[in-house]
Amino acid sequence: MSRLQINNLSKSFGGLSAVLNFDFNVGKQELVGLIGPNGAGKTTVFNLITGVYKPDQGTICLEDKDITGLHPYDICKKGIARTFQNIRLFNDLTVLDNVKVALHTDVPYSLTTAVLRLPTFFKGEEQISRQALDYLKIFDLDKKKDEIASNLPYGEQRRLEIARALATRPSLLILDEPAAGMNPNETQELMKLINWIKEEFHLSILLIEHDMSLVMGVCERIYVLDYGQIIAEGTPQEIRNNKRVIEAYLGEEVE
Amino acid sequence: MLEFMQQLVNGLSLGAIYALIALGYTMVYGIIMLINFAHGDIMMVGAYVGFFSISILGSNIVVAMIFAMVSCALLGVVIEKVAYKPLRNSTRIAALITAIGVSLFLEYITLYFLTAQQRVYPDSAFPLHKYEVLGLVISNKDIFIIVSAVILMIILQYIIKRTKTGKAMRAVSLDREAAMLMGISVDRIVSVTFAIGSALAAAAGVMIGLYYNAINPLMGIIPGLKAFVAAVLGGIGLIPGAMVGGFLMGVLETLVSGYGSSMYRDAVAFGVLILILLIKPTGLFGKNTGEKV
Amino acid sequence: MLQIHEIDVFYGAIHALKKLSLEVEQGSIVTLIGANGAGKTTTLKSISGLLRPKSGGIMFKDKDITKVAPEKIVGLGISQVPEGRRVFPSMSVMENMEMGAYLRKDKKGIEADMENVFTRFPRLKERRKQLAGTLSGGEQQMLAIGRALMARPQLLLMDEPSMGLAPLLVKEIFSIIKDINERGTTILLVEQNANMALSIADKAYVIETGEIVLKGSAQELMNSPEVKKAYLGG
Amino acid sequence: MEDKRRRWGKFLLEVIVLAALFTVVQYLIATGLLNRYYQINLTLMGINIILAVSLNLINGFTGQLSLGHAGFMAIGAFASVIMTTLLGYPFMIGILAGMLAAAVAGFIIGVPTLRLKGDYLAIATLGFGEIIRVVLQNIDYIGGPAGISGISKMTTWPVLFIATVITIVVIVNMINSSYGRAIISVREDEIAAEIMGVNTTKYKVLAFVVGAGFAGLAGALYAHYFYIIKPETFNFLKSFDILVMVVLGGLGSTTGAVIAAAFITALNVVLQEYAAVRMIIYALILIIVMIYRPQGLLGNKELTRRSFDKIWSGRHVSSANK
Amino acid sequence: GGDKASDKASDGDNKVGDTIKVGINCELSGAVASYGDNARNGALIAIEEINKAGGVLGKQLEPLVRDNQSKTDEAMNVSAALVDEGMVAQIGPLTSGAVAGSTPVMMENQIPLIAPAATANNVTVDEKADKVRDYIFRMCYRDSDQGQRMADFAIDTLKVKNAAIFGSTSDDYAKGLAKYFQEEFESKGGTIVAVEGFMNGDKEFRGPLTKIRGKNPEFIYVPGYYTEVSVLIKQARDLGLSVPIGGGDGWDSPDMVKVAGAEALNNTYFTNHYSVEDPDPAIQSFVEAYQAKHKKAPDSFAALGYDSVKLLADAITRADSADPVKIKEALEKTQDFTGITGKMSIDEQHNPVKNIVVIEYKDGKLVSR
Ligand SMILES: Nc1ncnc2c1ncn2[C@@H]1O[C@H](COP(=O)(O)OP(=O)(O)OP(=O)(O)O)[C@@H](O)[C@H]1O
Ligand SMILES: Nc1ncnc2c1ncn2[C@@H]1O[C@H](COP(=O)(O)OP(=O)(O)OP(=O)(O)O)[C@@H](O)[C@H]1O
Ligand SMILES: [Mg+2]
Ligand SMILES: [Mg+2]
Repeated sequence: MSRLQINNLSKSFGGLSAVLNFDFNVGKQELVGLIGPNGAGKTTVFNLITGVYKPDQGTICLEDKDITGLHPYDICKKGIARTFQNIRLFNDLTVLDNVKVALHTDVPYSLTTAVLRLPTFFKGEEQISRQALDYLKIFDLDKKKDEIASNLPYGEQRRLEIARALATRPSLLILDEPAAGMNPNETQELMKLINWIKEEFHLSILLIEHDMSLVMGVCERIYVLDYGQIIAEGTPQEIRNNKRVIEAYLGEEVE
Repeated sequence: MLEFMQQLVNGLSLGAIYALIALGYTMVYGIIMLINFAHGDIMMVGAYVGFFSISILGSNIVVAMIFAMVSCALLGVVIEKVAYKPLRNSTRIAALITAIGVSLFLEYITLYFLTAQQRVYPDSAFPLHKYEVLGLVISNKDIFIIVSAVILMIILQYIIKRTKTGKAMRAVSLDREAAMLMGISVDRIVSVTFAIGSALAAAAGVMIGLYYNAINPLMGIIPGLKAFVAAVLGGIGLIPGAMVGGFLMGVLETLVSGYGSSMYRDAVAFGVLILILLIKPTGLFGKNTGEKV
Repeated sequence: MLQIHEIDVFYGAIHALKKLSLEVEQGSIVTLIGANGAGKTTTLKSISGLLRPKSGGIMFKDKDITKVAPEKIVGLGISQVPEGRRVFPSMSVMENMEMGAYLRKDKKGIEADMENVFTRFPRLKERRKQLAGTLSGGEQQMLAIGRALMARPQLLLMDEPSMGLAPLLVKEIFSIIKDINERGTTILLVEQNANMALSIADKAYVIETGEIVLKGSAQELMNSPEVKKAYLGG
Repeated sequence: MEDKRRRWGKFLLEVIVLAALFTVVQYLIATGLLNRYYQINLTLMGINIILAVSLNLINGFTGQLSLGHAGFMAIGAFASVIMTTLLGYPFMIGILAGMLAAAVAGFIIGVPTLRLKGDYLAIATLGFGEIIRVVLQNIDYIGGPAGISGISKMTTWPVLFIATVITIVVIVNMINSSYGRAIISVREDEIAAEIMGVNTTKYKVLAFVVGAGFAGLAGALYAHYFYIIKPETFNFLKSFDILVMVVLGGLGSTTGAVIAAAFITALNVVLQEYAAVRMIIYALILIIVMIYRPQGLLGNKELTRRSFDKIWSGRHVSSANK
Repeated sequence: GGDKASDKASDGDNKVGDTIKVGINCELSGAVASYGDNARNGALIAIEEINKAGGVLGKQLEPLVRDNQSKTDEAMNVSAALVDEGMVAQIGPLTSGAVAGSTPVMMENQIPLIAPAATANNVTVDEKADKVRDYIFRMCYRDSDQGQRMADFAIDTLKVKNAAIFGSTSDDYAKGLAKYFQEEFESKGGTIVAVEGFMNGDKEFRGPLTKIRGKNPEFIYVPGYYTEVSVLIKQARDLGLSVPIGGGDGWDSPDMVKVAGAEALNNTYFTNHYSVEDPDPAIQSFVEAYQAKHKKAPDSFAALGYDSVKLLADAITRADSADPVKIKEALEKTQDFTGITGKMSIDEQHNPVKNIVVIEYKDGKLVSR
């Protein structure tokens, strides 16, 4: 049984088909890459999966349950979390509060309790803080917990975004160009981290990336998208040697 | 039917006034994203300048109009430099509050020096001629004001869409820093924007003076508000939008008071506007591009 | 052609550039590499006049431009491809390019240059009526480069032009950079992708927390063990 | 354990400070040291604080630009007066009816309009505010444009004080909870908030309803102090007045809203003697404050005991250095 | 206001200083700033005249001018401040709502208030308790007086049988006039064919006018102020509505002719106290003084503001004391006081009993009917 199953998904903007008859699946605890030229429709696929856009046709199922057309917050509660190609943190909030917002999916106290400041509230808040801090620790951000998010350097903002996504306790994590703007060293760190959280949280991960060292290094399976359609699918090895992929995307073989 | 046609004519000439104010409003609004609440008050100043040049200097209406437009263009530029420029990098709402401050300042400084009394435009400045066409009453003033609104809209639309300065205005509105990197002088473009916007307001002010004869220091508040609504209704920053929004408001108000109850005029007018927004959340002409995520 | 002499730049209390000096010779490609937040973008913004150094000076073709307004600097022949593309989202591709040529008056030359850009980026030609905001990341990057070229700059500042681009395009962009340079435009290139950057550059600077820590020919730096370790993933 | 003790300590301190404030003012009123004029302005101050703090919840914390707050105040005022003056129920019922009516209105208006963004929302709320006013003006039962007069004065200092404290406490407690963080995340980035599982519509409506309810409370208190209410009092200019307080204090700062509301009320007192130039001075002050403090007096920070300590210790150090 | 502290110290005992302080609580900003502005001008001219003639009881009148921003709550606030500063009586506010706001403070402190232009019937009488408000007086007619008078005039003199009403709905004055006009008109057998309304500040009336035109009324009653009415009449005539039009004292202003034009005003009538063109020397000297100072002829607000002060001075003289309670008693006893707005007595409900004249515009001139 696969975790995410997409059938015949299409989306067009005006006359332009951004995604066309797209079939796709991600297995349990599988790490899948989605690559393709700029404008191929990768981010659009992510937007469709997370409910930011509504598809024109097709179905999206998570654990065999149809989630097509649900609101983003419902999809989140069903277990999909994501990061964005252009970082979207809650800029004026502290690092810690960014993660706490994500923990809102499961608040241990009611609004009335909060307003009346009953003991449950304090207990609940402590629990939320503890959990949030745990996520920050994974990404080595716990020392910066009181920092305002927008003041973090770029790389740390990317990490915080992943931490925040993880805090919604997803079963499928999708990352849109997580290594963008990172240098090779940072990228390698990130690879280790991705592998580690996948194991630690029993996650399925789906990622878009243009940095081939990362894609080839961590993905078990790769889909290649061009003009909204899948032109290839396979292991990194297969993709690397696929003629069409080289032509449309890689340019030449990647060593 | 005749009555309906007459109501339509009435509505269009009222709408033309809203449209005229809304044009300048939406221009400043679209380009620096400032809700310039003082726009209606600049219109008021324009009306007074026109009044004084007609009644004291004895100038004819063309001269008065030009005089008012030039002085308000200057006033607009000065206001921008003094009150809005320091806030260019602040939040929009801070600028909004400053605009409220400027609006109050213009109203009450005028009130202080010229008193709350209304002034009356001499009727001789633009004598009225009525025409009866198939039982419809229409005056030269109606025609004048409707035609001016349309012509000004076409000119403005041309400036913004086709000329280099116009495109620079849009660039500044979209990304100020990137615009600087194109070699665009943001200060100059904003000044030009304010000058044009304020000159349009002044033109509207003089026309209102000619049309309704009486002007007073607080005359800008309500038309200013309605023009703002018209501008948003048409789609923020869109010249044709402001124009259509203005006409729509005018016709709507007239029809409501003509066929419904005049007491509920503003309520029904606002109600219809809200309804339109709920159906088209970015205004009549606004494209719902959404945000690319 | 460009000399930066000991500039200090602040964001409020944050000291972003500390007595930074840098030099770009006419006709060369100079690259500035460094980690996130090192101050690369800050350097480019200071050159373009978007930020004002507290002390120190910037000379362009023997003219002091430290206090010159940004739009005047463009007029002197410095263009920038800004970080994060910064295209004008609700203007069409064509209009964006026209804005690039804002200060130019030669209609013919502008048209010719626009054709040039379109031959380089056929994708942009395809989408020349589309609003820039709806372009994909890569398409926007192409547009940002094309737009900067429309000013026919003598010195082109590029801030991470390869960010977010497909490998094929990254290669293409670097070859375009080389090409542009060969046709006489001097280039100051800021990059994360140090490998690529060093491979086409003549000279390179390494910046760390607002200070230049290493400089030399691109070849030297490529072989330097520190650089290898820190920036080349080796 | 440690934490718990600190919490109780803080709570106790707050209670003591508030009780002291209450008693001192009560004493001043009882002995007549605070004459009618100052009492009126004290009342206005309390009402303005409630208005500013509640609007700040919508505009400052949720980031939804609402320009119709006076409309909710009007509903609260009229609903409460209908209960007390026209139907003869006690004041408490009037207050509750006012709050409830305003909150329900907030819900009815909020659900459709909060889908709109930015200036479009601003216009829609402005429109609703005006619709409320016009409708009230056309209901003969409540006196039409003349409104209702002869309302007995029931807003006493204790009532005002308790209402103000409750407003602040409820909103502050709400904001400093997971629900508040969800509300703030809507302001920060709506799309990201949705992706993180926050039902943004729900929280926008929640903030709107709570904000409207407290505006209704302010309206009820107002009506039962100023003897007469007319729909015209609650026009869009009144909404702007409240907005000015919120922005002046700093969007998203409750203490800022409180300080700004108090400041503006006091400013009005000071300027009253200069009838001719009062509005000019007021306008200039607005412009100047915004130019020099565009983020508002407090930005989005709160003035807390800790920040007092900071200021205090800062002074301490500098004076020691001398 | 210089030495407030000393005033406050002597709160309560209405000490007699070297001046007699008169509070002027007017709408100087906000929606109806022009009303307050005019009334204040009129009041200040009266004070100047009185002071020049030696004051009252040998003391100068000291005006304390305050702005109530056209708001009911500010009106109360201003009154409280003025009480604090030791006023012995208050002139203003102008609108009934603002007077109602100010009333409780005046009643509590037992200081008389003379409202120059607050016309609502319940301003001086608490209708629910059926009690006269002791300290509240007015200078103007009640709504009922004027509305009824014009209805009588329309039916008896103009001999019309049906009428339309098109009045301001944003103030109680015009609404009141309309209400009493309709009651009287219908009770005398007339029919009201249309009731429309406008807002103060409106400049566009053709929608409802076109509608009214369709109903073919023989008379249109337009209660409201000249700021709107002048434009309204002009538009009515432009649309070809040539029937007689009537209104109340809010029409009284030289701007009527300037805005509407003499021709449009022909066949229009309004109820008023006096006429600026009345040759009475008292009226003419006031008109001259006003004209000299403000470069325009006074309107009814100015005249009523002026008379309010004069009546107050008269009452203080009669009471032989500046004690507010004594002033109030003297005001109650006013008999045949001659002001420029007519000869009047104060009735037991604190309303002035004075003549109402109907004035007709004839080629831009005012003619009493
Ligand atoms: N909201 C939108 N309106 C119109 N067109 C859109 C919209 N969103 C995306 N597109 C178009 O759809 C196509 C696919 O865009 P998408 O962002 O999915 O590309 P991508 O594969 O993520 O590219 P990149 O790698 O450059 O980020 C592009 O041509 C883009 O212009
Ligand atoms: N607007 C700003 N306000 C405050 N600090 C800033 C601002 N912009 C940049 N900084 C800080 O200045 C330093 C240098 O930033 P800069 O953007 O120049 O780095 P960079 O080398 O371009 O990094 P990147 O590779 O992430 O683009 C960083 O520490 C950054 O946090
Ligand atoms: Mg993408
Ligand atoms: Mg950078």
